Amino acid sequence: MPRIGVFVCQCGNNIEATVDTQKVADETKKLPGVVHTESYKFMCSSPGQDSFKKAIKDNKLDGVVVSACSPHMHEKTFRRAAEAAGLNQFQCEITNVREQCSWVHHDETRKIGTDKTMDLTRMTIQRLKKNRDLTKITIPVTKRALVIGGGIAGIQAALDIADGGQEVVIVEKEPSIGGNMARLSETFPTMDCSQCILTPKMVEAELHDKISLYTYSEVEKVDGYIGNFSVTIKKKAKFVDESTCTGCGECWEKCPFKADSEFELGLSKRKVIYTPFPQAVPNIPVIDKTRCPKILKDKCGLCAKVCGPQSIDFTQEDQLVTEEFGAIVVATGYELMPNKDFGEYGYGKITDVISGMQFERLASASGPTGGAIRRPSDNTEPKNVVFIQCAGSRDEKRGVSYCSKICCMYTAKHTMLYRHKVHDGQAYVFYMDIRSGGKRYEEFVRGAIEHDGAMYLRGRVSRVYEKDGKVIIQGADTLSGSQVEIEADMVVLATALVSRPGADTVAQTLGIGYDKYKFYNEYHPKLKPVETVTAGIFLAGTCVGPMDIPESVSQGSATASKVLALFSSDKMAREPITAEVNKQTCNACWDCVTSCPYVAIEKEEIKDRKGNVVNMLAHVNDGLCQGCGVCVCACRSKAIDLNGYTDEQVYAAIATF
Amino acid sequence: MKIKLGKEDIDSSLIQQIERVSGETIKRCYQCGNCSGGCPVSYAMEIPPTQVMRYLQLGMVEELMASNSMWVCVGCLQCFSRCPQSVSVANTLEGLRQLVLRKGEDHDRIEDIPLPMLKNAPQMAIVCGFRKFVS
Amino acid sequence: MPEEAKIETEGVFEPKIMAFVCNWCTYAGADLAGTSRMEYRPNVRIIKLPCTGRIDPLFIMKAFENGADGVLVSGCHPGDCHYTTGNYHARRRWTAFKDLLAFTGIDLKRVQFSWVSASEAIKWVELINNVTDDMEALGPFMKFKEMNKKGPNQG
Amino acid sequence: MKIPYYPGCTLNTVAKDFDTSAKESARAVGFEMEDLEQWNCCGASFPLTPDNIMGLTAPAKVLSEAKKAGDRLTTLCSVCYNVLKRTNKVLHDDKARRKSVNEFMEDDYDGSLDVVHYLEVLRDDIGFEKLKETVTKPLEGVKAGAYYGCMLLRPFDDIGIDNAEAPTVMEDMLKALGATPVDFPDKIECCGAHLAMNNKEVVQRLSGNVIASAANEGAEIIVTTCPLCQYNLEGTQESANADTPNVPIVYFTQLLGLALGQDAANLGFDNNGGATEKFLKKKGLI
Ligand SMILES: Cc1cc2nc3c(=O)[nH]c(=O)nc-3n(C[C@H](O)[C@H](O)[C@H](O)COP(=O)(O)OP(=O)(O)OC[C@H]3O[C@@H](n4cnc5c(N)ncnc54)[C@H](O)[C@@H]3O)c2cc1C
Ligand SMILES: Cc1cc2nc3c(=O)[nH]c(=O)nc-3n(C[C@H](O)[C@H](O)[C@H](O)COP(=O)(O)OP(=O)(O)OC[C@H]3O[C@@H](n4cnc5c(N)ncnc54)[C@H](O)[C@@H]3O)c2cc1C
Ligand code: SF4
Ligand code: SF4
Ligand code: SF4
Ligand code: SF4
Ligand code: SF4
Ligand code: SF4
Ligand code: SF4
Ligand code: SF4
Repeated sequence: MPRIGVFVCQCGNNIEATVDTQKVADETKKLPGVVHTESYKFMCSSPGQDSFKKAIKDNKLDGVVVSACSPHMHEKTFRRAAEAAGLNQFQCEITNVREQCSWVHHDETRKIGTDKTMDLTRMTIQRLKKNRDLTKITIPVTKRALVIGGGIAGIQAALDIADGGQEVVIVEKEPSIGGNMARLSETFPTMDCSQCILTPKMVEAELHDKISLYTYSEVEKVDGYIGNFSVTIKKKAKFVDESTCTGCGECWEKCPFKADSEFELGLSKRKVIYTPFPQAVPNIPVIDKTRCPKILKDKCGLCAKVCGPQSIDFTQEDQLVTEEFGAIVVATGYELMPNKDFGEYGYGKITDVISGMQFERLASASGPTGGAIRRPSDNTEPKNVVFIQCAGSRDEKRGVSYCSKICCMYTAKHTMLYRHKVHDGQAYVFYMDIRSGGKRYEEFVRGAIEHDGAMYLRGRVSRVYEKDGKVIIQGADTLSGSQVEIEADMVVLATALVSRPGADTVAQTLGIGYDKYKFYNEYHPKLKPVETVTAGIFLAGTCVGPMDIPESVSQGSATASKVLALFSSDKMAREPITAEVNKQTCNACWDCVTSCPYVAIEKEEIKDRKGNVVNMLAHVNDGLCQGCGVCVCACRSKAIDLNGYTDEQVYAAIATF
Repeated sequence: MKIKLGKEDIDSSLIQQIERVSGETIKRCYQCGNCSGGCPVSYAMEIPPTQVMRYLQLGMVEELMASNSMWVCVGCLQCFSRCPQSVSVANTLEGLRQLVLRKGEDHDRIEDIPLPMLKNAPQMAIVCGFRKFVS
Repeated sequence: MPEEAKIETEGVFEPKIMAFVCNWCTYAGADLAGTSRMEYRPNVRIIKLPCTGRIDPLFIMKAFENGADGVLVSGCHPGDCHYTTGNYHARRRWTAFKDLLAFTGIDLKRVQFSWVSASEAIKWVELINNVTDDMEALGPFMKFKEMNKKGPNQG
Repeated sequence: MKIPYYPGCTLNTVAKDFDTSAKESARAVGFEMEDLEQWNCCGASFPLTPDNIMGLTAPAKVLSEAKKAGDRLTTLCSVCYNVLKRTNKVLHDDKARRKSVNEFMEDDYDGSLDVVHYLEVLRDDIGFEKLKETVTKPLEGVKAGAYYGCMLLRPFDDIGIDNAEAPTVMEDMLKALGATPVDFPDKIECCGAHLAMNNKEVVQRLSGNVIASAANEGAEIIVTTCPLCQYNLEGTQESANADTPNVPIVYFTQLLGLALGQDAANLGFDNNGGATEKFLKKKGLI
């Protein structure tokens, strides 16, 4: 027979006003298994808790019910007190008789409140009888973080985690970290030069003794769960020995073969052995194996001859390494929708129709033109430049339905940069709306219009075509209601920001969600913006959706605080509200496996003594299970149950209703 | 111009009728201007395509009916082809024409068509013209 | 049960309603109704579960067997589930469950589904009052009660 | 290979050359166009208002007749093609409208026909490679601008013969014939269409733009698929509009026939005013 104690709280007059707590105590005393009951003025006060603990000890209680305020209020308090009195804390249950009874039933005769309190308390008692002792689950935490993607968001996350004293590995698929920001010229809203503010951070990341850079690398496989991820990383062959290369540049000086530069978006060439840009971090070249004749057909080999430290190694192969991490930050960024997707704007066929990012390169002092604005076709200075906003954005028919959020701002920036470099030039901007929400952003756009003379035309461009060496823009100005035709020298598309190709594969490898545009899903867009539904995996920057540098950096720092909080102790404790499979009754139908939103159920092999697989059964991974209970209802064999909310407990409560 | 606006203008039964006949949802248009930009006869319309949609959003049907826009539209579908919102101004204008023609009011009289035209023009021009201008 | 006896002797029908609610949204919404000192009909008894996805249709059958006149199921709004997709699972399950209900001859109006978020105290209050009214109108649910009197295995 | 063929009113009368040159060329490359036994006017305009069921009945009747002759139907005139293809799609996709139309016609046509343009047959069935081999008189040195207009291309979702913004099917054909296609920006713009009836000013302006645009890129001859385009363009040149360059306007099948060795006398070049013949003579083609 259980020995249960019931404590009915008066909460001063909060409960007592509509519930006769003494009567409840007296009546419940009569129920089987109940050996002690009391009514008390303030259960949560120190004397209240002391008397609670004393009663547990004195009466050798093995279960307690506190009928008081909402469990959201004091469940923790009483469970802790029960534990202090030597009881398993999951043998303490709360009945909500304040928020859901005394406060919502204003019956002065106290009959309604008393009756309902009795009912609810009785249900809790019956449920309690089915409670089992549970122990908090503790998980060891590997204090090492993986950051995937070395753009500004990833760099910021890594630096903040490293400054917090924890080890970080950045996996970056390109030969250098820096991401898209490395391409930018000057940046809104303050117009500081991107390189000037980014390069120091890149170098800091390289030199930080807690940060390791795995450039030219990608994540192949992720196993495990929060605190305990095991990640397989592919380090692509660079054909250069990183430990000896001095970055002297002899090799790429001498390499006789060229290819379009990815970093310069085709605006200039690079060598076959190359670093993507001069300030690359690490400043170590890689050989493009798809183009190097030495690798393809054993011809050339010039770079190896000129390399002083003999760092070139044509025999290098891709390498797979598996490492352990406690947390993962995903910061894989964005790209721009390709120009060829814009039919009415010339399909990328008109050379002088370029993307916003290409304009950044033209305007950048370290770009292909050394910062001079030149049109690609004939290298002349364009005198009339038309900027087309929302190219591909807000266009659910041919592009994406969302607003890319940053292009209004960077277009305004471009018109300024253009006017600063081509004083007699005229910039025209076709826009639908100007979206400049942000600190000092609207003022920035007004500056472009009022100070730098950009002509803003409200309307979408219908068509762009070439005629006699000019680019003709046919559009509308809806404010005057007229058609507009402009003979321009160059057109810049404020192209939609989209997720990277393969973003979905990365998400699947990690087990995180993504939307129809392959941007990653936050746990909660407002209140958990950098978490994912998979515990231990965090998101930063534009892989979540369009955002500018300030927001990407904030997110990078936010993920770092999440990671550091997770790493603040060696072990993580968590509520033992997890599902458990009854190995006797599970018949391996995997209904639970497919229903679990957290991929927490694994197919476990049952082996006989000789090691042969004799059976497959469902197995819940405590690290991943979040305790939602969806699987329990999915299992037709009733072979899976949720600790803390077992069928038995629920039925017991219903039965006494 | 000053307009007085109320719910009865925005959601009038005439607007609903135009939506029904044309099969277009007027409020889908987000006034980007693409149709006006690309319409080959926008220059000759008293109310160009983007504004046609705006007038309807504001319930200003009378002004539209009095303008030449619906009669000048050649039905080239450039507006629909490029509209990011998949709105067809062409269908909308056809709807407006239908409102007139279905009342039995002709826009053109057969007698007014020059004889050489009737003789030499491709049959399709005449058939199509009759469908667009004559009830 | 003493209550049941009382209901019958007093002659006024007070329906008994069992509510299965999720911990994160509706339970918190119901708490908010209390904190705001709103008032609603006292007929409901809440059982808290982590997620509507944990609510087994059999719970509902069991509730009827144990004397409920009506059952209410409420959780987070679609898309707001604390466990991302739990409530979608629940919804899918209930669609199938409704057929079963109809098959057993239970009036579908006796089982009501709703979404109440943590901030929708007013919605909760209205919901409880309405459900109580509905059940009052439907009258006591006798089918299973009679079955129970005969004993569980003779249905 | 025999393909049922819908000529349409205009190709039966003022644009007879379009029809005969196409049929003759078809034979040369290996297919036969068989006139439908029974046909009526398609209505020359696809009813843009979805509630206009009456506008669908004429083309539906054509389609229903065609279905008796086979599973495919080919046409030449852009407008016929547009009207038949779109109507067919409506009857196929939209159950309600199919029902209304069939009830009215006392018919049960279901939209299962495959409506193809002559150019599609050339491209997809014959292939331009094969066409090239069949050419006996390559149109060397002929700089031809392919003018698509509206109805062959739009709306893309319903028609889909080629990219709506940058079509190339006619250029590809011209290349196969040995000509030099000239791309020009206005090749997908409107000629003014039925406004020929009551608004000469608009037609002259739009058609004038098209001709000027083609000439500006170096086109010496303009090729069309539509009798109305041909009429409007040619009419614009003939009118007193001094700015408009005098570029011959021909149907693509006329050049096709020439390249495939048909007798120029039967191709109707005399219909295009003296300019065409003069041009072809200059190029040594006739
Ligand atoms: C034309 C233009 C102008 C702009 N101007 C401004 C401006 O003036 N001011 C401003 O605030 N913002 C500006 N922005 C926005 C700014 O570029 C972004 O906010 C910022 O760069 C986002 O950084 P990120 O780290 O999220 O992404 P990214 O910079 O894209 O970095 C992502 C990194 O992850 C790497 N990566 C991707 N996938 C993988 C993978 N699977 N494995 C390993 N590594 C991977 C990539 O190689 C890259 O290095 C501009 C954007 C554009 C397009
Ligand atoms: C009408 C309206 C509707 C909105 N709707 C939405 C919406 O739908 N979605 C959305 O995402 N956002 C919405 N917002 C924005 C949202 O309210 C804010 O983003 C958010 O509340 C900001 O939170 P905060 O903590 O920065 O500031 P606050 O909420 O202002 O909190 C600041 C706190 O600091 C306290 N405080 C101030 N000075 C001192 C001091 N000297 N010492 C001690 N304490 C101090 C204040 O009392 C206050 O409690 C809305 C805003 C408005 C005005
Ligand atoms: S335990 Fe809850 S109900 Fe009791 S006094 Fe404290 S707050 Fe009030
Ligand atoms: S020459 Fe050798 S040391 Fe110098 S950058 Fe190239 S690989 Fe490195
Ligand atoms: S071996 Fe390859 S990388 Fe080296 S110099 Fe020759 S082409 Fe360049
Ligand atoms: S930010 Fe501006 S330009 Fe970019 S999609 Fe949004 S509205 Fe268009
Ligand atoms: S309780 Fe939820 S999270 Fe845990 S295993 Fe079951 S379905 Fe997955
Ligand atoms: S649903 Fe139940 S029976 Fe099926 S595999 Fe999971 S636990 Fe086993
Ligand atoms: S293109 Fe479409 S959305 Fe834009 S103004 Fe015209 S009808 Fe409206
Ligand atoms: S269909 Fe009419 S409104 Fe649309 S672009 Fe053509 S002429 Fe203009």
